[in-house]
Amino acid sequence: MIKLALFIWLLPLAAFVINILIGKRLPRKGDWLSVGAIGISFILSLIMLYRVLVDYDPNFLVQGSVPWIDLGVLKLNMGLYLDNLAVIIVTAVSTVSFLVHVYSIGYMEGDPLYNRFFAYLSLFSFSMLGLVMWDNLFGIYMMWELVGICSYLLIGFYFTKDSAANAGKKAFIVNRVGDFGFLIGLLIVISTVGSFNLTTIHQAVGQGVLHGGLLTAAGILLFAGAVGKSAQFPLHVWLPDAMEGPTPVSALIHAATMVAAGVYLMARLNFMLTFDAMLVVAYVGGFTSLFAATIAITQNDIKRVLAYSTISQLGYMIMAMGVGAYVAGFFHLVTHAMFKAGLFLGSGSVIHAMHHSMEKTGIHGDPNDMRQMGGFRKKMPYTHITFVIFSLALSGIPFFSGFLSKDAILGGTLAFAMSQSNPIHYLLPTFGFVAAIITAFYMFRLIINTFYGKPKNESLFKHIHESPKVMTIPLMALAFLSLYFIYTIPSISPAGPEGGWFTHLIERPISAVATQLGHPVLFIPEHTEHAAHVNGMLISIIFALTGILLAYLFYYWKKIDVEKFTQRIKPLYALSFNKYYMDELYQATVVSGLLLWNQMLAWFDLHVIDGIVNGSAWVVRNFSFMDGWIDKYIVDGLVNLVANMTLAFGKSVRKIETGQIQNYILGAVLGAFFIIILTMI
Amino acid sequence: MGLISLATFFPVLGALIILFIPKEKLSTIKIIALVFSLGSLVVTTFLWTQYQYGMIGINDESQFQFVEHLAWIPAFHIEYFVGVDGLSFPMVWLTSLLGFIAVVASWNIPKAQKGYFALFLLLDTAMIGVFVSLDFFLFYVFWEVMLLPMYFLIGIWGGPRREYAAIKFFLYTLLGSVLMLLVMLALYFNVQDPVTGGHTFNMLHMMQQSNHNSWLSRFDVRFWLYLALFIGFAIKVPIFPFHTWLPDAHVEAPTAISVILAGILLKMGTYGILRISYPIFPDIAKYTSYALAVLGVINILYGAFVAMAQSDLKKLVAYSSVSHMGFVLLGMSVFTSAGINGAVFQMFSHGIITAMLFLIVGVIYDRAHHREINGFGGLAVSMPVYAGVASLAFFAALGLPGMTGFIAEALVFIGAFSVYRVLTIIAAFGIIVTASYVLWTVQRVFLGKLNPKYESIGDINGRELFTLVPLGLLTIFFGIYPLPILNMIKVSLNYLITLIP
Amino acid sequence: MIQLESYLIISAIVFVLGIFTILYKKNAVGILMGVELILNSVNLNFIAFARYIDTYINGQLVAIFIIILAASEAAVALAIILNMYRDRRSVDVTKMDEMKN
Amino acid sequence: MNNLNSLQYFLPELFLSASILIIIIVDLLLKKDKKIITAYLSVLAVLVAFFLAYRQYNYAFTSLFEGMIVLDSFAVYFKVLTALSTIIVIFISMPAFRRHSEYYILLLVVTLGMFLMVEVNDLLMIIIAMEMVGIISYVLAGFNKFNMKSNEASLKYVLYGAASTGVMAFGFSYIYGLTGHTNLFAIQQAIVGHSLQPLPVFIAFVMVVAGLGYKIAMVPFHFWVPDVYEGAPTPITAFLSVGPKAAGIALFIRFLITVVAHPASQTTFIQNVQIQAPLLLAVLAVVTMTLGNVSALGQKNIKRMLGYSAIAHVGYMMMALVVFNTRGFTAIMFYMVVYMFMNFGAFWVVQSMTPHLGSEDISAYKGLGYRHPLTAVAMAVFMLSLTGIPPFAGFIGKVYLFAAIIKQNWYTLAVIGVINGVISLYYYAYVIKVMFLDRDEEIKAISVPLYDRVLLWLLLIPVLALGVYWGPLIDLAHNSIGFFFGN
Repeated sequence: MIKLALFIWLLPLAAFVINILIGKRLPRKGDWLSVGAIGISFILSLIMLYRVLVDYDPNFLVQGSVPWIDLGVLKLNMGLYLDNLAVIIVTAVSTVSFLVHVYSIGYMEGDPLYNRFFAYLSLFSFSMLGLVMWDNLFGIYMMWELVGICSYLLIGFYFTKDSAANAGKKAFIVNRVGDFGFLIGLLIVISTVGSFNLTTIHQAVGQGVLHGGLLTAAGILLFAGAVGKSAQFPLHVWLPDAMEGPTPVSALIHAATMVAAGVYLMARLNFMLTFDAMLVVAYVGGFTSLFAATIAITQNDIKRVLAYSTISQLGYMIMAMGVGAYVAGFFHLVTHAMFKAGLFLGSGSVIHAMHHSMEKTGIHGDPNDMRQMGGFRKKMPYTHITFVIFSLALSGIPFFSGFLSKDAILGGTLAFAMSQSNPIHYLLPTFGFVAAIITAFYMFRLIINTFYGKPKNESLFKHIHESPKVMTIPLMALAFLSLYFIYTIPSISPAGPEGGWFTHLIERPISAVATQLGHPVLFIPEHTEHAAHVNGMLISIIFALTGILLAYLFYYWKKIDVEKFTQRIKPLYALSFNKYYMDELYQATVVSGLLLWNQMLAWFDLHVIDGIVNGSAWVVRNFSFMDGWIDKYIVDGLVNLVANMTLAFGKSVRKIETGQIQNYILGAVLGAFFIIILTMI
Repeated sequence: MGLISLATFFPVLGALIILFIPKEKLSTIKIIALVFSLGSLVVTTFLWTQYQYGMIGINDESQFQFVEHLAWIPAFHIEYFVGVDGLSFPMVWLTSLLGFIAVVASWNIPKAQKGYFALFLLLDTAMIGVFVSLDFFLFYVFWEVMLLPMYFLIGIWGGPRREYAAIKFFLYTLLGSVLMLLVMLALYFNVQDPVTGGHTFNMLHMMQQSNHNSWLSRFDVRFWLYLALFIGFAIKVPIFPFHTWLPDAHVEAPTAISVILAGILLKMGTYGILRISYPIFPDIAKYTSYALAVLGVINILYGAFVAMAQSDLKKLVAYSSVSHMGFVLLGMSVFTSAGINGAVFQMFSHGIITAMLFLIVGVIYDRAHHREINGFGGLAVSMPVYAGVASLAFFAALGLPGMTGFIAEALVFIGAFSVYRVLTIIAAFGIIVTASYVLWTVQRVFLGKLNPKYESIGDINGRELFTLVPLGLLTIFFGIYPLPILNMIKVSLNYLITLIP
Repeated sequence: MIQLESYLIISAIVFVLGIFTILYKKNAVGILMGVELILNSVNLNFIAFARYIDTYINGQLVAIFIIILAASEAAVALAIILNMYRDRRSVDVTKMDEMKN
Repeated sequence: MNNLNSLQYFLPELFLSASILIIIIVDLLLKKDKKIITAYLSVLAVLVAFFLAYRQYNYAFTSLFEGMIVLDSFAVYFKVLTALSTIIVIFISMPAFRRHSEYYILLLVVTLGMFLMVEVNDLLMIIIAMEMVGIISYVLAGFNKFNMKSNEASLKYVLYGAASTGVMAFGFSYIYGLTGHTNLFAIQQAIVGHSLQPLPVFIAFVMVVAGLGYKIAMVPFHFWVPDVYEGAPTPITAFLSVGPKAAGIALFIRFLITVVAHPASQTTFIQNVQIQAPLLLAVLAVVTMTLGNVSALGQKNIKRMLGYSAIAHVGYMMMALVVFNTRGFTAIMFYMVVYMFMNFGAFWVVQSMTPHLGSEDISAYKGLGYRHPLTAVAMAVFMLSLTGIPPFAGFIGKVYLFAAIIKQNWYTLAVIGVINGVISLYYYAYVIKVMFLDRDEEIKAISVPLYDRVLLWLLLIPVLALGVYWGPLIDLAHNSIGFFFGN
């Protein structure tokens, strides 16, 4: 099993190394290498999943590790930690990754840096797989950084575009902010537990080695890392810009896998979250889900809409982790990975088409802009169908995977709220449900604007055509994976995942915190959960349908005039359209603040530390005679200051050498008297 | 003549030979320089294969390896006493490596090549000498001998403000070392040689507190001596208020010399503190550790912030060194195994990484003849290979996992956090700033629209690649598999921290 | 019988006079005379002491030698001054500041 | 020991006196263009005297001529040293003074005077010896009759010198009056015996210090130095900064350890009279070195710069005087030798380069590193050695000086000392900078005659060699102090 996992993990790395070095010279620029590697990994991961399914054991776990750093006192081992969670997510990652690889063959065709693109994809797959398989937080952190750099490289793939370069930089730095928290969290863990190994931490927390406020702090700080990676409020700003990257990248990294790493981390560390920590998690997630959704409504860039929807969906998952709907959250992670990847690839194929037709017609414009589209239904059937399926899944319509996971989450939040005495916690389900309506609304707004109605730009429309098989097949595969029964086998009830293999294999780990005394523990009684689930399902279905209905009213039947409506709610519209001015805010405060601060320090360094300017300037003005040696360079140098002081001193001292012999003798006489006085006293 | 001495004096031998070659025979001179610097590298590498892990060193002569112990000036108790342990050997090897690489890097040095290579080889010897000598007097001699070639190398072959930078460097470091001289003499007279009962310059005797006489056991005395010694080393590191020589020296020096400056000379400061100050004055080291930690944090953040504000690529790299040396200081100041091992590992890793960075700056400077960061842009289009290597180096600098820098910094953080929580958290803030200035630089130089000026600029050539690739491989290799270094240093360092009360 | 003190006082006065002559004469020869005054005050001292304190006559011997030295010194000095005069047509020491600082 | 028996111990001086007379006669017989032979003869004479003096090294302590003169290894050490300095000076002078044979004879006389200076043991002899050296020095300083500066230098020198000798003599007269003796040992006995009232002793002391201080160019009696050094012919400047100075220091030490203090243990001394001589000397040392260094900063004329640096070096050496023990004196004796080589080296470069560069200004040395590398490198070595940077001899010398004072915990003094060392780097490195870093484009190579190069090497090698192996010399210096406790 370990061997298998190692192969899955290392094959992409090998592909990366070869590709980055000699990819250019290989036939087909070595894309087959990367695709082949990830393909094999995909198959192997299926085998692994198969074994797990055969075992059908919720507590399945394989571990193996080797020493990496050994300082006597401090020992760090590196190893793999394969439980059901890991296996399932590995499978999901390799699946999506494989499909995206295949898709890219078509999408990236003819790109000058074709080979490098695949190399990067392989590197990413390697680091992502490592991230989900490693058995210690330190290793996870390393991979965490690596996926970060991969996303940096891939977002900035079209590096000649300044916007792309900026987006990449922004993504990495914003993530670093999160990682800062992550790092501190790690340090708390290591300094108390003395190890990064997950199982060790679990025991330690159970024994109360790490407890109380520090534990909460550790939880929240580690969560900060997740906030960065999973683009939660307030660190979400990088994800929309990340859409500058090629669409397959957006699909793989910024929808399906990397951004879900935060959720994965929260799932892994669920056992050490105290109640307070969980509340923080839940509220951040909940707020984000609504917040992002409201922005998504007004965006016109097709990919940005999807980006914000991703953020909001991630918000769901995070919230789920916070309210103890562990299974639901993780479930949503997997299903979302499938249909959101699909959505991106779909949009990719639309953009692809737009792009080509723009090249043909020579019309310049943004291929991502919905306002240029419309009526593509007939031209790109496969894309259209799959796209609709994905959207339904996302909106949470029964018979699609999204429905199962999403309403599980909503039920979870509801249950949580009901189980708590404090009514304020009803906020969480409210966030969830409102977000649900909006989600359905903007998804169908997107679909209608893109595929229905009459084409807004005829000349472009003429040259629109379906993408090649190599791109559409992955779409279909993903569409298939977005159907509900995949996850409910052996049961086939569309009502919920209960009784399915997924819910059987994944169960919420016993909170290590719970075993400690004096910690408020989250407990949700069975009946509450059931009741909540039923209500949740009903409400969410109704809400989803309402959302879709609204979308149709606005954009299809045009019963409500969009323009007028927006006019009426102009301020709100503006707010949403401009993403609540978050970027501008950060730009104004953090970025320019930092730059200003740097300038100040630099000035300080040049002028204050490095020589008290006025002092040396003054001295040099008066005593600069050392022909152009020191005095040329007034503006720095404590050294210069001292130097010039000394020179000045020397100059004045040498005044006594008047050349007058009698003064000399006088000086000597005075000196003698001075000496006498000196020692008389 | 043992192998250590061979490794030490092999380069200067080359220097002597070069002196007797007419300066017209350029290629011969270069070849000799190459051969002799390489020879030293070969010897040290061979020594590595002979190195016995698990021998402690620090303050016990029997625990040192490749020891040579001869009388030099018996009347003054000066000995020729050299040897290596886990603390010094990585530095020795690094020195010989960078020495060799620097020779290759300075292949096309414009003028007066004969003098250049002779001086350089002399410098090489002096640097190795500093790391191997265990007799304080010997140490001091090597330490000072280093200054002369450095002065000329910066002053003659440097940039426009070279004369100023050279003299500034010379004065700063001399000021530091004369204080060291006084401390050395004070120790000489107040430490008793347990064998002969006379005075001694032997560092290892000085480390035995029992050899200190009553005067030297007084707290205030120890404090002032420690302080004087510390200033001497702090100037080399350079620690915050004493760092102003560094930007000038680095910017004006020719590429190869910047590599040596940043790669080796900066390490000597911290090496000196670890090798001399700590074992001889453990109590004061403990007493002042918090101050040192604070200075370390200041270095980290201050260096990073100021680096971000620079518009000169080389200055930026120079300030990044200030920032990175801060990690060494922080790690040293906590006396935890992780911390101090991280610190020394950082010394090694930064030696490699900063060397790469300066070489990279040199490459672009040779082509564009300026270092204005904003004057470039989009170079990744015209020089893809160069861009690749450069980004590797820059990522290494921002502490990317899988490279040495990451492990070093992580260890430092781990070690420091358990002692100074708040300070460590403040220091950790540095990783954000570092990321910011590194990526910002990469973007301004390599990304974006290609600056039309550099459409026809040539990509990095074989020789330059030859200087960079080994270093790159090293960072990655030791980043993934740090044990060879860690196993070597940990034994000595874990023992060293036990000396601290 | 004259006391030792009186000799000492005289010689001290002469000494001081000599110093002031050296300090305030502009003429090089004048300065030389000042030197002579000092030396003679020295002689006076030695002889006085020899007379009053010493059992031998070391003092007188010293005095004699000093007289000789003074003569030779004066000779050399005058030669130099002459040389000077040949160059500048003046022996005013205050004008000699070819070299200073 | 009576006068007749003393003669056998007086060989070097006798030989020197004889050869002086002979050479004068020979010189008269020489034709105008053969005058240089006098130089060779003088070298020969000093060389012989050198060996004769050296043969005396292991003699036990003896006092000659009824105690007027003492012969001990300390004296011999300095005799050898001064003789050596004379030889070097003659070699330095030869290219410049080819027909002025009297010049060399004068040098011989000075050498004789220095020999006496380092072995005197009587107030009278002190005065005679110093005048002997002094008067000839005046002449030598003004040797370039037709050079304005030279004249002025010698006049200033003579007036200043005469005055200070007078003052010193006055001081002696008081000492004589207080003790009733002229013999130093007798004086020592007298002072140690009965407690004298400090004031007159002290005034006497200061006056003597003034006289000796003038000889060794100690602040505040240094005023003549820069002008004389600048004005005098370069070889003479070099000579004055080494030979007479060494003799003066020897005399100073002798005076301090007999009249001011007397041996206490095997290595230390205690004072005879209650004056804070150590503190006073420390202050003087600090003032001397600091003033010398800061004044040397920014000098345009290299000889003047070296003059000031000479003052600074006196300051360094005086640091070691304050500790009043053999370690200190050893350090000084060692340093004197080192200083002789590096200082002569520097002056030789000046002397041999001036005709090529046409000026004594430092700026004239621009690009010398490329016009004649050997000379420039040598000059750099001398400069760095004067600064006290390893691996050159100057560093070792400094180490010993500092070691001496650190041993006695004079830390403040030591710190000031090293700071001064750093300051001195300014002007020494400035010369180097001009020679190497200022590189003008067209490089006019200088051709230096073989003689110059050889002499340069002869001065360079000791500076390098003593930097890495100085054991024998330090032992020699150390053993030369044994006599202080002999009697």
